[in-house]
Amino acid sequence: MESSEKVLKVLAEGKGDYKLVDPDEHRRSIKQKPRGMRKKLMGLREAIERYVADGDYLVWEINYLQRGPAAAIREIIRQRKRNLWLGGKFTWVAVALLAEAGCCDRVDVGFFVSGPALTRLALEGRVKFYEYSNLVMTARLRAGAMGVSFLPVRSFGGTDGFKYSGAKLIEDPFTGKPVVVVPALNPDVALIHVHQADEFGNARIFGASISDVESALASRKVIITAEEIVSTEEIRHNPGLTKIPYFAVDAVVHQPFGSYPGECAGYYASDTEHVGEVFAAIYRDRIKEYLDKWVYSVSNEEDMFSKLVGVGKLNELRRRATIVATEGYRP
Amino acid sequence: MESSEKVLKVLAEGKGDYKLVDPDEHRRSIKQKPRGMRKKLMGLREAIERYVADGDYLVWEINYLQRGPAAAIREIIRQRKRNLWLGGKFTWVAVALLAEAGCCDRVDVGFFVSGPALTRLALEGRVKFYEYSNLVMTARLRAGAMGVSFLPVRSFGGTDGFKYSGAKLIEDPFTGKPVVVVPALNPDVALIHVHQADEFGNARIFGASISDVESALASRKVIITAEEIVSTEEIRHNPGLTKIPYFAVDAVVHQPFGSYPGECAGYYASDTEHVGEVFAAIYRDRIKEYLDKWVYSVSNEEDMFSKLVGVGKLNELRRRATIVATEGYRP
Amino acid sequence: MSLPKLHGIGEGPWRGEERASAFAEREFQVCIAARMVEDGSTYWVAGGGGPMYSVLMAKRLYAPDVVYVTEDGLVGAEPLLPFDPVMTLAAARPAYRALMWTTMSGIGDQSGVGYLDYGVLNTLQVDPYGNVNSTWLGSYPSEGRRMNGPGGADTIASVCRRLVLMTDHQRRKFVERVDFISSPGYLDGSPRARELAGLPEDTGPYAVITNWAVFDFEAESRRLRLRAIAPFVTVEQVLGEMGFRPIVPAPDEIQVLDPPTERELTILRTEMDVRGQFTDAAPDWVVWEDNQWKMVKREPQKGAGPGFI
Amino acid sequence: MSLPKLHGIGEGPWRGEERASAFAEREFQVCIAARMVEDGSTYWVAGGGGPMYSVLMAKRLYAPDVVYVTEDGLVGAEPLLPFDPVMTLAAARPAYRALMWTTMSGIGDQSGVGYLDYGVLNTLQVDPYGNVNSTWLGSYPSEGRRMNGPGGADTIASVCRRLVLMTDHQRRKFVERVDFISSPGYLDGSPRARELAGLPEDTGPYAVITNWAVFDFEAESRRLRLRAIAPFVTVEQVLGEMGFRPIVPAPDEIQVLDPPTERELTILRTEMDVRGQFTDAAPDWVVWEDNQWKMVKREPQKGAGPGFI
Repeated sequence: MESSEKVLKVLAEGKGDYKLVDPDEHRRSIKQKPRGMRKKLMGLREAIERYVADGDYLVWEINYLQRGPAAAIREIIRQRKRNLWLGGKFTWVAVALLAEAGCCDRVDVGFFVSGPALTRLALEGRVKFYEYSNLVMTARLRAGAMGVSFLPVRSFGGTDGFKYSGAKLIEDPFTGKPVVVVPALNPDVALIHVHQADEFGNARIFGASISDVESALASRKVIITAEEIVSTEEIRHNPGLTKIPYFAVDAVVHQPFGSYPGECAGYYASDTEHVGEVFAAIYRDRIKEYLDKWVYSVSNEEDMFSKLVGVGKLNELRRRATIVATEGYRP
Repeated sequence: MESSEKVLKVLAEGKGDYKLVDPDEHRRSIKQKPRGMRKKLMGLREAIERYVADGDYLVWEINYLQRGPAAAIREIIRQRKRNLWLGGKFTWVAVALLAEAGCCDRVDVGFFVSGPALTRLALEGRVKFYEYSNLVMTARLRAGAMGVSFLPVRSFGGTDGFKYSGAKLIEDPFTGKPVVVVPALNPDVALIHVHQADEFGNARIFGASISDVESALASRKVIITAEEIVSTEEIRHNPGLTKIPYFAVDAVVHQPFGSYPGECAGYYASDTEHVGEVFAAIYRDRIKEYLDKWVYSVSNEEDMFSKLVGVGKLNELRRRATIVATEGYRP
Repeated sequence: MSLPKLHGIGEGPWRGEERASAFAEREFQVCIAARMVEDGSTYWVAGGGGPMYSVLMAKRLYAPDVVYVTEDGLVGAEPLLPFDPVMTLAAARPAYRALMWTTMSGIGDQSGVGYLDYGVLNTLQVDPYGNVNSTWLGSYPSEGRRMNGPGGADTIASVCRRLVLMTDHQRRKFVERVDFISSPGYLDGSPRARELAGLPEDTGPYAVITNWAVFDFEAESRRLRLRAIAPFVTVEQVLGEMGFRPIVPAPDEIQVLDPPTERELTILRTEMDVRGQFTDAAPDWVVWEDNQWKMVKREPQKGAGPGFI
Repeated sequence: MSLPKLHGIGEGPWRGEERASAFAEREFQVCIAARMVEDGSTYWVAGGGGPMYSVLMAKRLYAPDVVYVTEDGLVGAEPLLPFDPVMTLAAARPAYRALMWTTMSGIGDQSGVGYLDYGVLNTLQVDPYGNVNSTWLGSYPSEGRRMNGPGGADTIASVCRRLVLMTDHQRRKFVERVDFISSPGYLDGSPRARELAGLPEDTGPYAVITNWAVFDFEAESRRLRLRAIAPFVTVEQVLGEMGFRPIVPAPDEIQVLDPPTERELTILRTEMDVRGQFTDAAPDWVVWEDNQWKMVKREPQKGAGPGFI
């Protein structure tokens, strides 16, 4: 190698805290995970107990309302996890629910529905927010999934978010122009709800998506909740449909209607009334009442469905989905 | 923004030339491409005439022998293109054929089958080689496809390839550790052979692949050759199968057996004898004879198939493919 | 006229179509935005609301060869309308008959290399240089209100060639300096401010469309400039509801926008905003009475409850 | 024994199976490599040849819970054997019944974060620190022969936790300094040389397997160390065919490798190397005669023509 005297200027730095990223450290965690094809089927309660610890950095795909791990988020609240750091990318109501439930004290912002509770928690300093955006958070996860410590991005520069983030503006090593680099993100836990998975964790997702693959590879622990458990034979019949490989996965939970009250594209529609209810709870500062009803007053998902939803409603949601589920959502 | 006095050391730099990358310049090229859904069907000859210019930087997916644009490569040789710069990633025989045909004078190395001709061209200085690897070339394309000028990678450091490349070793802006950054690649032309495309260029690829998507987005001009032309209705019925969006594509060529003599996974097997013939030509320094027979002595692909291959052979190749084409290669 | 023409403005009566006689101001805004959509272009559209309605209406009526993407990985959808509440992204109906389903990174890459011509965003607060706030109202982070964050808007505003902003025409929306730059406009307005911050060349705010007016950005100063007003307001009213003074051309260079057509409204009301979530969320209404436009307040018609999109 | 055990070595007669009495040296090499495969691990295997045959044989016989990936995006295939010539990657038979089809970047990412335990490569030239040359033989770039380039080997050698190299046991293959470092071993052997060059921690060459011997790398010096020899050669023969002297432990610490079993050879010959492309490409053969192993030269048996894989 030609050694060099050159330097690259760091032109500006955000002053936000960020979860320290060292790809070598992430590799040490990954080294501990089993490589063989082990059965990982377990119940939701066990999965959250075993793989979500107080203080963890948590991400989820997509969100509470759209093919998201809504059931897993409710179980985290039910188990009263504490001091989580949330990756609040492309999320609607999850941040507000987890924050008001007392589960988190830090949020990396992409997008979420705010309201009186989050304003109060922010002003009281009980939840600290660091400012990014959906695409920047995705770039951070992508870096984490590539095993590198940062990525250059062409957005984010010049914003006030940059100032309150972990990003830097540096001289580009090739063009010499200013370029923003954002720190990789290696979450402790990713919650991913999928259409189909086998018992080892090979997972299929139908439809467009946000950053399922990036989250799975970037995270130290991965919990898959799945609408359907399919055989590994079925997985092997159409390998092009597998989005997440088994070795990244720690727990597989069979959780039909796991995205309820949200939609799981092609499988069921959202429960429009419930969606209205959770938005109203956030806007009208009644999140605790919402949680009492939908989380704390029931012992688990099955209990919630039988007490508060009913088979008729679930059938209706499936029926409404079939209108558009003509193609593309099944092998 | 907090302004900063910090600098990052450039620890080492490769001394290889590389196609200068400036994402803003690539964006100016992309701005010129039409955005509407225009029909782009044309013949192979026309596509190569219009979109491959002497001096262009050329990439292809996968290679001459495996779901590659073998027909398009032959047409480039037939049209006696000159001074091409080849992205020689994961390729078997294409580099040797193009080099001995006099089409190229620079090659970025990933992998290719070498032999007496390439050694001679290298020693005579008629073809200059810059050293990378398959994954590093893919990272360069990926950077080019992301619209950034470089990517950090965790391989390539310490090699002699690094010395003869455009890579740099810099202080990581976040961890402070040494990290290799490689320059983005924005080729002038990408040749991509696909299973199915519509007349606008929306393209489907079945099976595993190398870097089709990256090459398509990174390149200024994209030529798609397709085994089958399908309707846009069909594309819209299963949007999850689309790998390349129409707006990246300049030409769509209906080219059944476009990967011959190679395999097109799920559609037809390779012509084993022909594969032996082209390898023998390279090892035994008889590439010119191979080109005389398979490229120059025929006026186009149809002529080649009727004079030198025959329907019986093509049917046999299709039949051999169906053994494994049970699933995964069709919608 | 010495100013550059704005696409879709000034062909009134609009395409000779029948003029509507009563409409919500937000409906008017969507129709104006739809007319400004440039056919044969690519759009990156924020999820839901005015931006998406306008591009969908444009595709139906004026710009059939527009292709739009959304940050959930959709390219070129032909969505099944209407959407369920909130289900405007990452759901089956908006994804229907797309040309491609990819991911957020996939759309990020397509936009990064420059395939997306226009971005269309809603904004909570905008300043003379087109900077957008969606993070915090008040003094960050110690006083005021926590808002939703930029979502995908930061990137839409950074990498699309031309950025179109939509906002309600209210004094609190147009501020001399946004409380927080969530998504970048021309930043401090200085030359090459965007490039020096690492953003791609040849990008930036292009137009702001409100329920009362259309603005563009003056090329030299990169400041907001009034270009057209609704037929039911005056220039004075428009300026009176802004927290700063935009560039105001000579009166004869300010065009008067054509009101919605019946056809536009029918599509909007029967196919898109069927629950009234969008229109009913704001009470401002315009009716044609006694040979003039009158502005009135109106109760929600469809009973959509809270104004979530 | 004070040296760390090498997995799969020293259980002779190998698992009590019937011992073969005639085999190609390259067949022997594949069988030894197969036995060294660690069950329950992930492998990144170079396309085709000895590395792939050994992992496939291991999966059949010794390590059913091994999952391997290849750089063309395959994860966990159960390939349909035999392969067509050259069609060992990016083709339907090797891709058969995979768990996942992704891309080169997909495999690059999986390996980047550390999911791949072992890499297995062929090498043209190797030095005492496990550096690999596949670029140029001679004085780069002015004299000598242009070779194929690293392909995916550079990354396999960089990011897998343990790198296994396979090479023919010939003096020209083992050189004091490779003509060109195409894929990194321990570089100049200095402490943290890999980390200082930007490579991940806790990675590097683990073993070299030839048709005559098995080596590992001494932890302190990171230099090649002889660990086991074939039953048909002596230590002196092994060292005599090397261009440098590896670390040589005391004689009682050098194990003797068990010859192939009939079962191993049957699988290799009838399911994998059916055309003899692999075995016939080298004429070195070993037979059991007069109560001893004899090394002989043999004509190609299956008439494979040029030795392409």
